[in-house]
Amino acid sequence: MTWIVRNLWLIPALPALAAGLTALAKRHQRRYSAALAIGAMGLSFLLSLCAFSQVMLAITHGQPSRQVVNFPWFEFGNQWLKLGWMLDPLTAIMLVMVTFVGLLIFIYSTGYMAHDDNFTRFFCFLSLFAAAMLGVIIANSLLLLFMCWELVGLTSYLLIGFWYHKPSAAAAAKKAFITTRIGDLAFLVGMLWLFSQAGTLLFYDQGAGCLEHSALTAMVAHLTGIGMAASTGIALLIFAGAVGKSGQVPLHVWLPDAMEGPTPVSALIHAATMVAAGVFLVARVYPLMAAHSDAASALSATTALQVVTWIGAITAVFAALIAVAQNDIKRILAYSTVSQLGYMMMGLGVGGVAVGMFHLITHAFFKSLLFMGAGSVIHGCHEEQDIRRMGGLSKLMPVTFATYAVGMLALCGFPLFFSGFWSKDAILHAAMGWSISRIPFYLGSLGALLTAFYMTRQVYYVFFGTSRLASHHEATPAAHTAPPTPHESPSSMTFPLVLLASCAILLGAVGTPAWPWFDSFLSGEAPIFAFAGFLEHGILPVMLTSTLIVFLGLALGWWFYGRQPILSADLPDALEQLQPGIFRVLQNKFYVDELYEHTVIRWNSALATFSDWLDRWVWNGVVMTVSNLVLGLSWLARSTDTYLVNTSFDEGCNTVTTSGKLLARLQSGRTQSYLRLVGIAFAALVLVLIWSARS
Amino acid sequence: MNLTPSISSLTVVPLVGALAVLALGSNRKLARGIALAFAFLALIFTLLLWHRFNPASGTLQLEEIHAWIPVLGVQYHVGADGLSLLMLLLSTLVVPMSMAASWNIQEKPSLYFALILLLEAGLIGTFTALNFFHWFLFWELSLIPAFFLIRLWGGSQRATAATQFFLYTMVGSVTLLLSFLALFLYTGIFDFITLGELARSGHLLQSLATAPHGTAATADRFALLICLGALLGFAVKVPIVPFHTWLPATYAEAPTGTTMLLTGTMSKMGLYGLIRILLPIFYLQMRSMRTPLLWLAVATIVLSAYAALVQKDLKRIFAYSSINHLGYCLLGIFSILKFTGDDPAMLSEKAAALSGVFLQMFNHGLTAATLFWFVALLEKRSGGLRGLNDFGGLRKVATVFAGLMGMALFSSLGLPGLNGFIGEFLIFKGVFPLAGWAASLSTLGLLLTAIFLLGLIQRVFAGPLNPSFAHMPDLTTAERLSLFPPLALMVALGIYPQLVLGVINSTVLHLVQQLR
Amino acid sequence: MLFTIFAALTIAGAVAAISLRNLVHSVLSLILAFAGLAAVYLLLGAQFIGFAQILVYVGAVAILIVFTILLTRNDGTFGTSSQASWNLGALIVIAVFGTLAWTIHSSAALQHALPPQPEATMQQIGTALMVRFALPLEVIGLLLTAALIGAATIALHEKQERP
Amino acid sequence: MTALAYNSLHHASPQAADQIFLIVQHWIVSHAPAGLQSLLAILLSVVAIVGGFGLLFAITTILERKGLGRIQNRYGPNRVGFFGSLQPIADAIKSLTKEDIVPQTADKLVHLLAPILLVLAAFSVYAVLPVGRNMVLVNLDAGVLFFFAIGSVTEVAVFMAGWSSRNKYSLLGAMRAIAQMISYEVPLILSSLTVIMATGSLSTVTIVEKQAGFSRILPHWFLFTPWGFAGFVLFMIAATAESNRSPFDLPEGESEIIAGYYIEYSGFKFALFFLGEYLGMFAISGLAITLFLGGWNAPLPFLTWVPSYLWFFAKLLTLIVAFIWVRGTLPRLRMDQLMNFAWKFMLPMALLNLITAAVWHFMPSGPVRWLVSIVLVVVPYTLLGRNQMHKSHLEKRVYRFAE
Amino acid sequence: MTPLSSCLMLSALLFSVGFAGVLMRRNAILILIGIELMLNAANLNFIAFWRYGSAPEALTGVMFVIFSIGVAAAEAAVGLALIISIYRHRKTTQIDRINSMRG
Repeated sequence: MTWIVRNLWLIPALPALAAGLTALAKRHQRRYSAALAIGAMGLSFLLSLCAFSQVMLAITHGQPSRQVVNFPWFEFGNQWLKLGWMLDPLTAIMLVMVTFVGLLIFIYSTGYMAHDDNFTRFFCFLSLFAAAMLGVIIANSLLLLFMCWELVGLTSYLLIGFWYHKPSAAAAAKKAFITTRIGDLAFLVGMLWLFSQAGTLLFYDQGAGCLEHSALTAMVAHLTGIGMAASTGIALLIFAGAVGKSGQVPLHVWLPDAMEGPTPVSALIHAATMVAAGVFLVARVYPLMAAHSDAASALSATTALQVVTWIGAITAVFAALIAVAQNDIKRILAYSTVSQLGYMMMGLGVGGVAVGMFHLITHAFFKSLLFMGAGSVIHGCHEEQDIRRMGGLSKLMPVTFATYAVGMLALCGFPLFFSGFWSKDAILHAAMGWSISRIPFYLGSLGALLTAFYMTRQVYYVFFGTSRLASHHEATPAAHTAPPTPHESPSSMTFPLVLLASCAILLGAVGTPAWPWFDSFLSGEAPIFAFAGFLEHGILPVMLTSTLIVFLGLALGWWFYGRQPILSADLPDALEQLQPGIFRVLQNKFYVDELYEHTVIRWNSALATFSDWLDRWVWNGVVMTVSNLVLGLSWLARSTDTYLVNTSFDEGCNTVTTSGKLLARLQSGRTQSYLRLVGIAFAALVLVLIWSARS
Repeated sequence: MNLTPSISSLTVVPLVGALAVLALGSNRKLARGIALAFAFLALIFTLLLWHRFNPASGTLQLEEIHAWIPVLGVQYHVGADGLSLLMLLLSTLVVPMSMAASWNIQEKPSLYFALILLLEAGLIGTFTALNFFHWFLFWELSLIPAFFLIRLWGGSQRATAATQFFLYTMVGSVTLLLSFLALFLYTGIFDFITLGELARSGHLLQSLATAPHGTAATADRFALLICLGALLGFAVKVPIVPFHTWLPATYAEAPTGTTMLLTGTMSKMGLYGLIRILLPIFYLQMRSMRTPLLWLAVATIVLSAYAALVQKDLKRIFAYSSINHLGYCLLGIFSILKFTGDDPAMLSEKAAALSGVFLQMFNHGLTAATLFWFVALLEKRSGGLRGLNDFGGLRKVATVFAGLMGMALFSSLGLPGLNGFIGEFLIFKGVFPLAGWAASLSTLGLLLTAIFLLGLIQRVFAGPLNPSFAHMPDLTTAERLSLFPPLALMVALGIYPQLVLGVINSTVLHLVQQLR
Repeated sequence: MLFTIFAALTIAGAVAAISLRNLVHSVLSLILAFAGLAAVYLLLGAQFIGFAQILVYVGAVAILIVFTILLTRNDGTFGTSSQASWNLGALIVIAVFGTLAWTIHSSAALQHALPPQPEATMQQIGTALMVRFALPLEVIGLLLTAALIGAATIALHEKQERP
Repeated sequence: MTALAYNSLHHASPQAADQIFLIVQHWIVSHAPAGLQSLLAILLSVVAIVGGFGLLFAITTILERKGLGRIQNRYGPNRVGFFGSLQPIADAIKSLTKEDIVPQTADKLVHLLAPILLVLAAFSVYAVLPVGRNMVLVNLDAGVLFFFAIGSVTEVAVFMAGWSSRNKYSLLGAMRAIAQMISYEVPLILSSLTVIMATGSLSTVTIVEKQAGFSRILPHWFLFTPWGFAGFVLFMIAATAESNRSPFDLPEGESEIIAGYYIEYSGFKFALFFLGEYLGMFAISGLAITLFLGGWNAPLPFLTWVPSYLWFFAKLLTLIVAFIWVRGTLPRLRMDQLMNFAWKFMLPMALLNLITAAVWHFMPSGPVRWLVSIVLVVVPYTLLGRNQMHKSHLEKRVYRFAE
Repeated sequence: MTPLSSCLMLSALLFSVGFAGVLMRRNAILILIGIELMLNAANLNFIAFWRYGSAPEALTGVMFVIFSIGVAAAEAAVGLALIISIYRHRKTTQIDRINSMRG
């Protein structure tokens, strides 16, 4: 066991320590706290690189790629509950990604948040978040993972609600926490179920872990009441947690609202890391998801994976559709994220860990790039987020524009040169070959089309045409005396952009069909380079198809938004002009929030009111009734007493009193009369005694 | 000569303190100083006992037995196992906190602090007594100072609240007393340990069969009746829905320092009684009622959480939250009634559930008391206001206050890393295999807790600053320092629960094996 | 002979004590009766009791009664009770005396032979008091202390009565 | 039955001088009829006592008047006889010939009986005083008890005198006297109890015999023990009060209540009172001599040849001179001071002295015993004395009995 | 008449005289005097029975009288104190006026 494995805990511990120290820092110690956070994160990044190279070395030397460290935590009954961490390729790649992106976002934040009052606290939360996220990654115990998972939820709550004085931010934070908690509770139940089935929550524990063969076999064999294998139930419940965290339908509602947080937060949480935690979770428990009852059906997907696929596919399209009609720059990106997360889920479902994870990694880079670019835009436009009020920024903010464009193309999956293309292609290819149904493939393709479309729309709105910022500010002239001009962001912000942009391009190289390094890395094999990979069944057609789709999307976007420059912010959207009804539905996010508002939340509050009513009137009412009954009875008793008992009692008392008075005459109060009686009694007594002695 | 104090001396400390405060406490500063000194002395005694306690043994330790009224089988019998010790620690910990929260009380401070110390004595006695006679004495002894604390220092509705509290608990006490008198009538024993052994050997039912017109069949029914009577006593104290209506009113009207004691320690008396008394003696009867009891526990959890959602008074919210948290304990206790034979796996699950219950009892005591303390601090700053909508944006002016209270709130909603999580996790871990449906339903409570606690944060601390609190002072250094120990303990227990679990584990195993 | 004289003295003193109208004369007669009785004790060989009788009754009790007489003012009605109750009282007294006298007269316990003069030296009495009767002696000491304090408490109310 | 101390000792000539009175008595009695011998012997002893102490009374009056005169820088009586030495005879004749005035409202019988009772009681106590070797009228087993019992009768006499006179000063004086006597009787008896404890007897003869003998030249008197010394001092103070002498002469203080309970007495009755008072003083001094000063025992070993009765009277005269000296020197106390002194100093000291005597009795003889006993006496004395002094400075004057 | 019976008769007579005083006089002090006489009569009985009884060396009679005298002294002190106290409140020592305990 190497040094890095034994001390893997340092990776999350360093940011946690930094968080603790910054929490104690004074409000004005900005430089100190930023340095602390960035330094800790940098160290973590270096350690992650160490870990990564360790795994690389192990793979190249043909050693087992997974190493775990377990330790006892507390005892209950006859056993100890153990926790532990592990280092395997999945962990290593995630560690590098999170620490790297995180580090860049930290650096970016020094610029973005430079004018905020609560600068130090922001870095405290960021560090804490990073620590929790890294904890999720290295955990070798579902319990530890869950705990860090919850902490991630807490920090995201704190970060989303960072500008707590805005009611919308506070509400969004709460919404995020509660929505994810719904999923988490299912996760908890799944975990408990897993615990009771496997007797342990350690993933890998020298054959005794819950993701290892013996436990899986037992769980698969164990059938529940409704004929479902226990493993399936557990997997679905755990997946529910992932749904919450990764914003999958139907628990996606919190994610767009979460854009109330500062933009680096959005980048960090809602692009690169936290939302990816759900995908990571599914990847982590993939053995459980894919556990088959017998070897015969090994080829067909398990129920759990089918659910994952379907949810992912639906989410991908659903969110992409909504994104088409949004006007907030970050909201568009948020829905895009949801959509991409759907992709990842679908990838996991149809193609396995490598497919999903590859998209996760590439997406992390280009989506954080996009978010930070958007942040740069917002920053440059003085906190303006509505794309309709932007425009023409390509000249004013060249670096931002360039990097943003890279990100946009990567997201769209522009062929060959951009990482997004390769990862998305892998998913589509896998979906194509899915044994259950072709529909996910079609949905995925539709999603890709929509993605290209709405990204083109956004870029046209933001960067092309003329600036509409001034016209907006004319409406509220009191705010500023002179209309502000957009400006390029500081280098602390642009530097990460550039770095990320280059990554977004280069990263695709590690996952091409010809050199599926990523795939083999994850499975712990040495990669093989072969162009023949392209020639495998179905690869080229899929690549062609997706290329066509992307171009179609871009073209549509140009057709609607790029042909003639957008002149005024108040003009209706091109698509709205075409199909106002559909557009409104999309703009209102398919009325999901309203639906929840009118169903779940209303039922909930009705239940609450009912419960309170129960308390006040029923339970308490019973008590009151009883007490009133007692009061009534006592009143009755009193009446009887007064009118029935007392009268006769008085009579009796009078009799007693009269006779008492007679007796009282003897009690004259005069000592001498008593003494007289004593004398008489004495004489009589002596006489009686003598007489009785005689006789 | 052993220098470590005995349980009796621990019981005496607050009593002496109460007398000393009454005798010397002519002025406020002196009274509270003396009271705090005695509270700390009790805490030190408890820590010394903790030190002396042998955690490897699950049986009762530090026992003291003296004959008292031998004719009635009344002995002075005290002793402590892990559970008692944990509750002692909780009590002696919460009392100084409560005193600190009532530090600036104006009316009759010497009487107030004396009553608190008296209450502490009652608590310590209840948690250590092993003979029904003086256990009941202490049980009632704690009721009287609580009544006066509410009646004399409470809010505007205090008279009603105090009377409701008193009558409710009295009714419970009466049925409890009747039950034990009935037991005594047929067995001649007041000692809990002996009664438990009788029950395990089956002699208890035989004795009950000797009742007039008694047969083996009626003995069963009779035992059930006695069990129900005792259960009612504890149910009111805990409380279990639907015997809980006294609690929100009482908590809301009591002075906040007293509320801390009520929720932090007195509510544990009921749970303690359930575990220490009802389970060993009536486990057969309880087992027969297991499913309805579990339903009650689930109702306690869910209904109280729902009720908390619509409350507008911070103290009422926390009161319902209290019921909710104690509901998890009930869930754990009732679930381990399941008959599992000698299956070691199930035994382990039961141990997990019971460990969780103990931990949750301690955690809830600590967290709830701290939360009420924060309410007290808030009331002090707002001049008595504590409505949910009276505040807003306080985080801006009172950052540290918001941060620390947020910590306590998150501890309450069971955030991992803080103390609340482990207890709840262990309870659910144990309950799930024993009563899966109840566990699944109860998770709803976790969600609702999150909803109303976050709602509270949103209304009180977030949003635009309420102008009337624009100059609200943040926590003073003294307040920060006095709040530090409970908060530190929350973190410590969240990260290293073995602190407590190591001490109670043997006790848990012992109890669980008894219930087989 | 001597016995008869002292007995007569005693009875005379006693009768005078209860019948004289003047209280002080009563007390003086009472002293006479006490002294006579002390002499009877001496005749009977109880030297210690005889002197103790004088010391306590003449020296202390009589003086106490005198003090009381002087501290309480007589309201003029020296008095015997009303005629009826006087008669009744006399009747009862005579009945009691008759009963006693008859009992003594007819008692069988008097038929013993005269025993020799018993010894009751101070040594014996002292030893008996310190050994056999040590506890009663302590008790009587306690009683006297209590009586002293009690009497002082009862009689001392002057300060409260003063404005 | 009283037992006659009848010892026919016919020894060597040195003892002949000592026993001269007994020899004479025996000689006279031997001439009488056998049936009357015992009665005659008693009669002779009584006559001797009455005559001897009557003479002493006469001597003391002149001694006192002359002595006080000297102390007060005047001559005193110096006309009758040689340097006024016959003055007592003149006084006696004067008293006997004066008119006996009895107030109109007085209770005449009681008025008459009071002085008689007083003198009778005073004389009675001499029955148990051993004035010389074998010279005691009756050797009572309970002699000291007898002394105190009869002594308490004087209180009755005083009351009778005060009450029967129908004079407020008389009555007040009587009440004062009685209160004082009762109060000081307690320390008096308690201080004499030490001696009774030491000897184990109430018999005066035995007590005197126990004090015979010498250690080198120091006689075995109880005076020469710490508790005995303290007891003697306490006894003498109490005796002064008992006999109503200065500084405790409140009952008859001329400047306050004229002459106390014998205002309304004159002539012979007055003389009887005077006699009774002095006889009381002699008697109590005699008791002090008996208890503490070794009775008739010689003070030095080489002086034992001197007749014992001479030693007794020598000691008695010394004490009388001391009484006179004290009368001439000390001012009178106030009533409350008197009472405070009795209950707050005398009583505790006397009680502590009992303990000292017990300690003395049970400790082995040696210097340690002396040391402990002295400490036990001196420390309480200092503390109680300081207490008294302290109080007397601070206490406000309250006239409780003179209102 | 034997010496014992004469003693007893004296005692009976003394007792009766005391009792007469108690019954026939109204003054509280005189009643107390009567009580003292009765007590003395009892003491006399003790002494007489000691003197002419069967085991005089046990000194029981003498002891009893000693204690009786002690108790009598206490009784007299308290009784007289009570009389003084009553007199202070009611300005009388006539026993038939002190009847507030009348039933």
